[in-house]
Amino acid sequence: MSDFGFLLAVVILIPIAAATLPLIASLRYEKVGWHIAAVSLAVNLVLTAVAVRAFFVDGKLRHELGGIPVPHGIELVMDGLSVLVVLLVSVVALAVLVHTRTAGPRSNAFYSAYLLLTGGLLGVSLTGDLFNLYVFIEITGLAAYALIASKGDGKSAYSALKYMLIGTVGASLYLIGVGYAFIATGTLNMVDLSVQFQELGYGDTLVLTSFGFIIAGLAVKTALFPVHTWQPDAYSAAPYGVAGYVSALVSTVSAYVIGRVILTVYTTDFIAANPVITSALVYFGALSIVVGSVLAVTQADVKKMLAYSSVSQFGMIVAAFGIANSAAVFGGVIQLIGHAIMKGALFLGAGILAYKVGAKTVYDYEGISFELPYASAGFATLALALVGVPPAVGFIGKWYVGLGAVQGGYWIVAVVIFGSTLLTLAYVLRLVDRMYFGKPERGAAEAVADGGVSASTKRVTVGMVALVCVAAVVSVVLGPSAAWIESLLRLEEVMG
Amino acid sequence: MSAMEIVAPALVDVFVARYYHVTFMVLVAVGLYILIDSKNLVKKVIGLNIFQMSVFLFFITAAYQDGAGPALIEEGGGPYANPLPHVLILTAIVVGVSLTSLALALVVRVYEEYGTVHEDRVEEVMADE
Amino acid sequence: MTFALEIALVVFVVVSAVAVAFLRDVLGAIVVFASFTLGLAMIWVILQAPDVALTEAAVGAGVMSVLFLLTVARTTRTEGDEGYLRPVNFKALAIVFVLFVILLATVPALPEVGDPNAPAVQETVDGAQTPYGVADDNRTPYGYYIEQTPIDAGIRNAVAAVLVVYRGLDTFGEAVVVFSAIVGVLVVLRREEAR
Amino acid sequence: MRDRENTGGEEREKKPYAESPIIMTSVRVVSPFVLTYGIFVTLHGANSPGGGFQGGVIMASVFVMLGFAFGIRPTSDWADYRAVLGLATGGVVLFAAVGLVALPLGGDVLQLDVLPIAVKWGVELLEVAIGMIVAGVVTGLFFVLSRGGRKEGEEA
Repeated sequence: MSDFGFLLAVVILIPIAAATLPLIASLRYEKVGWHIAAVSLAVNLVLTAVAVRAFFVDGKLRHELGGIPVPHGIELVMDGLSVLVVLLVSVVALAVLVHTRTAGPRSNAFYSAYLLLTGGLLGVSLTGDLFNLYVFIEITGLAAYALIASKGDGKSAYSALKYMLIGTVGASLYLIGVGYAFIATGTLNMVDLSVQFQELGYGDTLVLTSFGFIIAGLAVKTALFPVHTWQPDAYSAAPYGVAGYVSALVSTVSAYVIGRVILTVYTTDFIAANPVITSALVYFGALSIVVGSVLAVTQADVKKMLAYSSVSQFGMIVAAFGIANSAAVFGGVIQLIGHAIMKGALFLGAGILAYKVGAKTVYDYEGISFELPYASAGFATLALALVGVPPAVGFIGKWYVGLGAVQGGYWIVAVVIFGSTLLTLAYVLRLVDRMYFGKPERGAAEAVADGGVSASTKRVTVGMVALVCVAAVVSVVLGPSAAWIESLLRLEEVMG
Repeated sequence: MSAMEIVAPALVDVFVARYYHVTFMVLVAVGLYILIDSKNLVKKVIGLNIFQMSVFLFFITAAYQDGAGPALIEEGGGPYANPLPHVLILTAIVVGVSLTSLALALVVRVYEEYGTVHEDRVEEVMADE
Repeated sequence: MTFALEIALVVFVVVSAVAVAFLRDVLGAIVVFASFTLGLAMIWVILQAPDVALTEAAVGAGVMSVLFLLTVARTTRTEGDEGYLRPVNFKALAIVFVLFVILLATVPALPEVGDPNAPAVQETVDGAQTPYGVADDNRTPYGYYIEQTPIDAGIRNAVAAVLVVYRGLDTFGEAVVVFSAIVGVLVVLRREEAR
Repeated sequence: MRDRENTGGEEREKKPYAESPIIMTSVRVVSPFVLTYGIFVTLHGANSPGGGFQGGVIMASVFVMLGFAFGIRPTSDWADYRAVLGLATGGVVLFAAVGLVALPLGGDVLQLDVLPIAVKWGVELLEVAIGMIVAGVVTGLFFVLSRGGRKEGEEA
């Protein structure tokens, strides 16, 4: 056990405490929110890196808050399942700032909400207590709704409201599930619950009901089919920077929680003891893969296309956690991280293309690579990585999930993953083909007159383009290093 | 006597003995109904609140035991209601009001942009844009 | 006597909720909702949760009603349709009914109201070992809080002790949620900068 | 786009505020007591029901009463924006600081028995922090929501 456990609490507290500073500063200065966010998130990333290193060296990190022993108090845990998610949140939170520096929004309150969202996401990733998880889910939700609406127009406000209504129902369903778990056991600590559930037996009505409601609530938050409807509207109404941040992290962390709940609270024994529930979960995931891909193919709006593709990707991740063998779980984790990097960067890349030439739909992408070679190269690489072209991370994730599905006897899931890859290829090729082989039919000025965002109000910096290109490189490099990462995570400890 | 006549009263007893749980379920259903049925955005937020608050009943009932007093610890006192669900619900109430305030701010913004808080009309205007 | 009061309150709460569902007038719905909240607060008192009752009355009925009224003042009171009551929406009813039946099916598995043998009100737990090998402590969280509150914190109100001492992170999170609300509202209404 | 179905909101804004001497006087008399009661509830959570959340709301209700008696706009102009903001942010900072100060004192985050004061006072300190946040935020919400979104060209 390492002495660095306290860092887990510190990395949650820093962004939240820092979130007060932009508001205080707004009494004297305008537009200092970005600087405060940058400094505090940079400090946070360093501390996170120390904690992550401690995990790789010594294994699992724990911190009992207030010095109260579990299960009476709340504990924070960093293990093989959460370590990469925590690192991802810290890195992405800092990286997206590069984009919002010039693209905005730039108000101080925006960065307060941004920091609160970061703190909430870290809390969700680290907590080892079911109710504490609910509190952090709600912080995350509140901040995310506000950020989506930060564009300031009616559409973003309405989409955020719809997101909030559905998201709160999801959180409340989760809370009902926690209630059943509490009534059955009298405890809320995840590890203690797993012990008590084992005593009660995995066929107990209350245990089964709690599982059903918790997973249903989290599925709403993750935007699985058929409760995905809020997500495309919310992503497409948000500013590009927010869409990048939210798409990279918010659903990702909810999907991570599904994995956490299945593996730590209910354990693989529960999954094995209830084949009907398990296969229902897996097939729901598979259905999401199909529907998400099909809807993505039919979209002309690039933001919506990317959003529906997330529905499909998260279907795969949830199916992987439902299969719950070691290959599938590792595939799920890799896909969580890979999807976050790729999808976040794709939104930011789409933002650059929209700022520069007003490209918003597939048709606007004709010949765009000739005007914006670097951003287009990054965007195209990320898109192909998303399809799962080897050796990119998208391929590795799908490979492991498919392998796990076959090992677990879910042949259909493997087939569905292959089929959806073809569909993904179809819509990505449609884009890439236009970008590189299409003729630019109209100039930038025309696009602006068409209602695009004018280049003069939204400047594109070298940093913004570089960010997309770096993400593209990372998404390619992560793939071949998967075996090495697997050895670092020690997921077998999480799976018991 | 048929099996039905034996089982039915027993089953009624099962539900009567859990009247708060049944109430929670009815209120969850009503809250969700308001949320789905209402076209007025303010009423949707009210429905959301009823939905959330009914969950509180589930927790507070779980904390109670016969003859219990509130969790104010006395020498030799007891039994007490479990303070843990009370704390959880205190938190949940505050979460609920925070969500409500943000939801209402969003409703105000929607009204300022579209001049209506009627769901269908907002979507009509949005489709025209 | 108490039981009769309880039943009256339960009926009152359910009727209020149903009334909200069918009232067209938003202002009326808000007023009925406030009474719904007060009904719940009285149920909390009966269920020996005075802290929750006080909060529900102050936050639920008080703050929430003021915020709703302000919103109606800034927007509009009518739904824009004719009539006093809304018609029954059978599609919504069907969806809700499914959820209701699922929930109702779990009722026999739940402990009775006030059951002293319910797991949630046991002071100790036998058999199951506690996590991380705390071997000599077989107390449940409930038993721990009841016993330790006067010793650890030197106070009587176990709710306050759990709130601050034992589950401080929840409470911090709760405070942050409140703070997020004002940040969110400032972002949404674009009133971020100082006057 | 602005096909308002009801212009009542606009009209109500323009209508001069109806002042009632009875309400104004009673609010003037009652509000100090309500404020005191709010502080009392905040500080008496340790041994009886109550605490920061309830007390904070009661303190904020003073501003709500003043708003209804003297008009929301004059009240929000009178109340110092910095004080309201300071209460909310100060509470969060105080809570986080109490949580973190345990670390250099050799405890875990949010541990109260390592502080140089009795745990009881640590509890009270955090209740006060909560009371500050709730009072500040609820007051702020009341003022901000009553003004609605910022119009083009309007001062923030």
